[in-house]
Amino acid sequence: MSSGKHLKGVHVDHQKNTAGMPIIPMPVPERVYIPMSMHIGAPCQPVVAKGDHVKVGQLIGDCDKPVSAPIHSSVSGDVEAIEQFMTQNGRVDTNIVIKTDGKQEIAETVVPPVIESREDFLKAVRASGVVGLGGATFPTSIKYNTKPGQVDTLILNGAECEPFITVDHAAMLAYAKDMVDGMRTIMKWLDIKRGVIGIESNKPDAIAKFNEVLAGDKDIEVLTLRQVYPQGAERVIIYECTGRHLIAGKLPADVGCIVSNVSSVLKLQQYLTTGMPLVSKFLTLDGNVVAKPQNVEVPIGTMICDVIEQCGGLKGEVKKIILGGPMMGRAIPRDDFAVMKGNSAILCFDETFATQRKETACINCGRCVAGCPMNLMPARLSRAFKDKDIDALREFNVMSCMDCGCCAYSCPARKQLNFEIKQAKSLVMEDDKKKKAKAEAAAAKAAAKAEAEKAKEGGSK
Amino acid sequence: MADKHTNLIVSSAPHVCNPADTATIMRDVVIALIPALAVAIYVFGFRALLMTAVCAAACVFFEWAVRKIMGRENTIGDWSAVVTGVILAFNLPVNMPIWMAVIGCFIAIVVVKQIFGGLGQNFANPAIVGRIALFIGFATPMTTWAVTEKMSQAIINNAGVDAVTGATPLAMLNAGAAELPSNLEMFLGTINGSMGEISACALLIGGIYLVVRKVISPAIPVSFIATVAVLAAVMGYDPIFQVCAGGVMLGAIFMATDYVTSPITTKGRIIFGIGCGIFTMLIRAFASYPEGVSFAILLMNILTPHIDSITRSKLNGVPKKGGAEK
Amino acid sequence: MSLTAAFYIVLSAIITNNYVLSKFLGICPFLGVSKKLDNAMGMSVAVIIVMVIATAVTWPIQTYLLDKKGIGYMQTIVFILVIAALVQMIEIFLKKYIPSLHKALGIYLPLITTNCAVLGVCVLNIDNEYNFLQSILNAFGSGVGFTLAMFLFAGVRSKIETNDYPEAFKGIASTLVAASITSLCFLGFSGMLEKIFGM
Amino acid sequence: MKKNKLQILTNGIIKENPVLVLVLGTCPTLAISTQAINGIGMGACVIVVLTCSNIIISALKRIIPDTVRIPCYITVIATFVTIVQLVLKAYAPSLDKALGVYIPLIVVNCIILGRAEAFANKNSVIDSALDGIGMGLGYTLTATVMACIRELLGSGTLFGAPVTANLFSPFTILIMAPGGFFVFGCLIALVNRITKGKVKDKRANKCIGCPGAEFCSDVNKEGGCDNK
Repeated sequence: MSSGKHLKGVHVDHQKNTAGMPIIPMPVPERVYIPMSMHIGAPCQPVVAKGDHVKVGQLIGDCDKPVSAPIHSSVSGDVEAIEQFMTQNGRVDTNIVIKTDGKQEIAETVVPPVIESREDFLKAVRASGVVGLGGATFPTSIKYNTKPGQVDTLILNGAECEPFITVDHAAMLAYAKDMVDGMRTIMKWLDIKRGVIGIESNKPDAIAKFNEVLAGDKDIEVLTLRQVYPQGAERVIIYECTGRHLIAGKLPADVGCIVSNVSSVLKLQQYLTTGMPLVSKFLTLDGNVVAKPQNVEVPIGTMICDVIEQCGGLKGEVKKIILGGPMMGRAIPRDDFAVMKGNSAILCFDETFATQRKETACINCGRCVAGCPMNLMPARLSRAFKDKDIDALREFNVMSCMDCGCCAYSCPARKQLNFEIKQAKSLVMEDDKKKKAKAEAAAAKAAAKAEAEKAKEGGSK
Repeated sequence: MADKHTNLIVSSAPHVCNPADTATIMRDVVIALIPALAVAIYVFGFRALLMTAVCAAACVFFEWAVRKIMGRENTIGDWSAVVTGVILAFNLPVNMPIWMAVIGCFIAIVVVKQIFGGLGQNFANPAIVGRIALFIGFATPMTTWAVTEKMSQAIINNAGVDAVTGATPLAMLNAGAAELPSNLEMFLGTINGSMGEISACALLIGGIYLVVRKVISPAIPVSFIATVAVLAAVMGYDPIFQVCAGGVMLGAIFMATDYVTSPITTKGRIIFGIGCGIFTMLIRAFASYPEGVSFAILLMNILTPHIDSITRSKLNGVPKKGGAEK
Repeated sequence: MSLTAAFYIVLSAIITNNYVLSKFLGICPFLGVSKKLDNAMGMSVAVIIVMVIATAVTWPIQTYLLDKKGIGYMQTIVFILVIAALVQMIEIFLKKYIPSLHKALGIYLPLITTNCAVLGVCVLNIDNEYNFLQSILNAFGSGVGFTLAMFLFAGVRSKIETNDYPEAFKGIASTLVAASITSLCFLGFSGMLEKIFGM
Repeated sequence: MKKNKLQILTNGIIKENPVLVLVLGTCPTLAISTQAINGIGMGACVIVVLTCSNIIISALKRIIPDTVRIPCYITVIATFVTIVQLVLKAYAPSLDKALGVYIPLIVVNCIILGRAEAFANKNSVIDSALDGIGMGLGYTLTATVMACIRELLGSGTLFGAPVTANLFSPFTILIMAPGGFFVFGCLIALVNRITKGKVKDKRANKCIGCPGAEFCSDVNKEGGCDNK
């Protein structure tokens, strides 16, 4: 049910060099380093100690805060250390270092959960350790915990709009049936009537595959999305699938939608049928210095350098490594970081790709405005940021930016617009905080005054 | 463990960008101006090429010199000075004294652009201000139009006693000349006038190239030209003659579409184009100057900030209210 | 006086003989208060009001008082005092009866006393030998012309305010160059009214 | 810090040039500077009015009540303007015609009111007279220089005598309104460049010279206002 209207975006060269490649499991590395914070929300605490023997799928980290997801061992072996060091996010985090024994024994706890009610289902979702695997890493159990009747559409996000990445595509081809089953289960327990699978038109084989699997299912449809970046962004795919606008500060559930990445649903379904929680990730390994671009299944916690090494190594000097796609992915300073739940690609590039773009003056060409899916005016925001004009930033809706990078991609002056807007957002948030604190202080003062007066009155009586 | 790589380059996303940058855009504009230059050389001879080259070189020189004096980064690599120079040359009569053209270049680059901080910060189109300043400052040389044997018979017949200079079709219309060039001649450009504006056909080819290359959006040219045509029809003129005459084509395709001085949203651009068309026809019909394109564009340049503020893009999903988070 | 003649006076004061951009009157507020559109419009409205009222008061004074008594040379002294007093009175009146308007225009009114456009329009009305109605129309047109110039220039300034100017051109110098370019476009309309109204 | 007499006199010529540094009296400067002779004529009128009114105001500073001082200043100034006007009409009718409405407008020229407020009502009669002459000379100098530039380039003459008019066509736009704004802007930029950082301090003091200062609510922290 596309409304015929579309959100704006940009055409990005796809460069899907690994398209059509199956996902090959990677050999187990010597050691894995599993960080305790691989999701948005409270970090987990280790529930194993140094010297413990762990098996694949065994719970090693958990947290009693609701917004979190448990963490499981991706290998069998011995806990060698529990240490603090920096993860790929640039944060210092507790890491469980496991020396593998190569046996990959499966833990006894890995048994399919028994689900009889909505509550059981949500519990199982949490136990699976699944988070938003598209990169957002928001705990899926929280996302699914909506008010009954609030959500009418489940959207399976198979857009994969970033260049280079093809893992979702490969996963869709290999596991379409599991994904559809997963959707049906979710729709059953959360009482969702309609399911939509959104896939960009550059993956006709995946679309055909789903149509074949669905075989005329009336509740679930496959929607072909245009080949425009960023179709896979939550707000864009919701609009394309339902015609509803998700504005800043609202959750998809507020407009009656749940959006889940194809691999999130797949991993959830695998947990529901086999009991194996999220312990490995599908990754695309690509870039112009990668010797053998391919799609691999990697145990979570594997060092990125190990992944590169195990998969054929490099054929040139690497200057830039990006985790995720080139549009929104993060460039990392070194490659001895562990693979985490939210990663979907490792892209390695040489100098030609890594050169910094030289910024020139804005010529007001309007390409950033024409490319912004949120209909913002990035050039204006950039100016307001330069002037530190917080009122103007608010007036031009800086908080609605979702960091897709379309503006900076299309800017002929090579301005890092979304980076500036990101900083502008934190500027506004700081200001909000200050204002809130001020208002609270004033309210507290007023309350104290009222209290004092009351006491005085009471005293005088 | 495998070899580690450290000291990798870290930068903010996105890590890829569109191949078009300011220099390629400006270069495309220069390419789009070539057909009009070819017609100018055909009609006026070698001097058309000389004028264009001198203006382009002067603009580049002034850009370089001023940046040097101000101690700022050299920006001639962005080709914008070349564009200004060529467009300014196209706005001048072919027999204009060279030194006057150079003054125009000085005004365009130094006064209009660099005093305000350089590319992207000027509020008026440099070439237009350069042209208007020359037009008002040197009225006679700016309105002395060469007549060559390549031109339409109507123009040659209408030429003055010296048979070397004559009036532009618009001035002929204003003066009530008995015989006007045919619409085909107007379209092809075998008429006299400023160097680059004579051939609607060549300018149109350039414009189509720019639209195909996505350098300009058709919003401004289409609304500008359409408004001129409609108003001409309403006022009782021949719309095709009015559109092909004078600087409408050159202005609509190359000067009004200057990014820096036109609105940023499509809606704003349409308003901008319509405004240009209205003022052009008002000045043509009523003011003491036969041609009003540059004044109209300058006026709309000045109005652009206001147009931008009333047509700012609305946030998605927030019906009928500009500021969602006010 | 025909309707066309009336229109001619008003439009010519707005466009071709714009007080700010071609007669250089009222430059101080033009440069000073045009930074923000709201302020520019507040000032402009105040100027229109004061111009019209000042003309309505000074014209009879000149015609029926000074000229009759043969002391036309007292014009300058009388006019400036009348305008000063008038501005004070308008302010007091607004403060008492239309406080909201006073709040909006209050800070601009005192500045108007020394706005040469107001005194200029009063004097020029006499110099041009306009009759009372023509004077009022001219005053109104001049005020609107001032407003138009302010409106255009406020937009320009909002755009160029945060520019990265060369050191020497920071501040008023670049503003003047911008004013120069703005006044350029008004020249395009020269001769237009004469042709439209057949004068 | 007491300035000596010479300093008071020369102060207005460059350092505190009323037009280029304090940006006062812009309207008449722009309007009349199309011919060098007008610059000198206008300058002379301003010197006379400024000096006389400075003397009178300084002499009467103890008598004039503070609350009504502005109207009193205006009356004094207007009186001298009228005198100048009558003198011009009688002895230099062509100049009177050229300067036109800008002669009566000297009344509202902010330089004069500004100096009355900023200098004359605080200083002795002699100092005030010197200040008036200095400031007036500064004004004359500026107006004349600007008029020379505009006349020479815009009509190819100087004081009415042809200089380059026969050699090449003059750039007539300079004697029109846009040229006025432009030349004025360039002169200010030139002075900015010569005086460099010092200019800012002077600008901050502009409120003293601004007749609207006492009503003005736009005063910012630095003591200046945005109305520059």
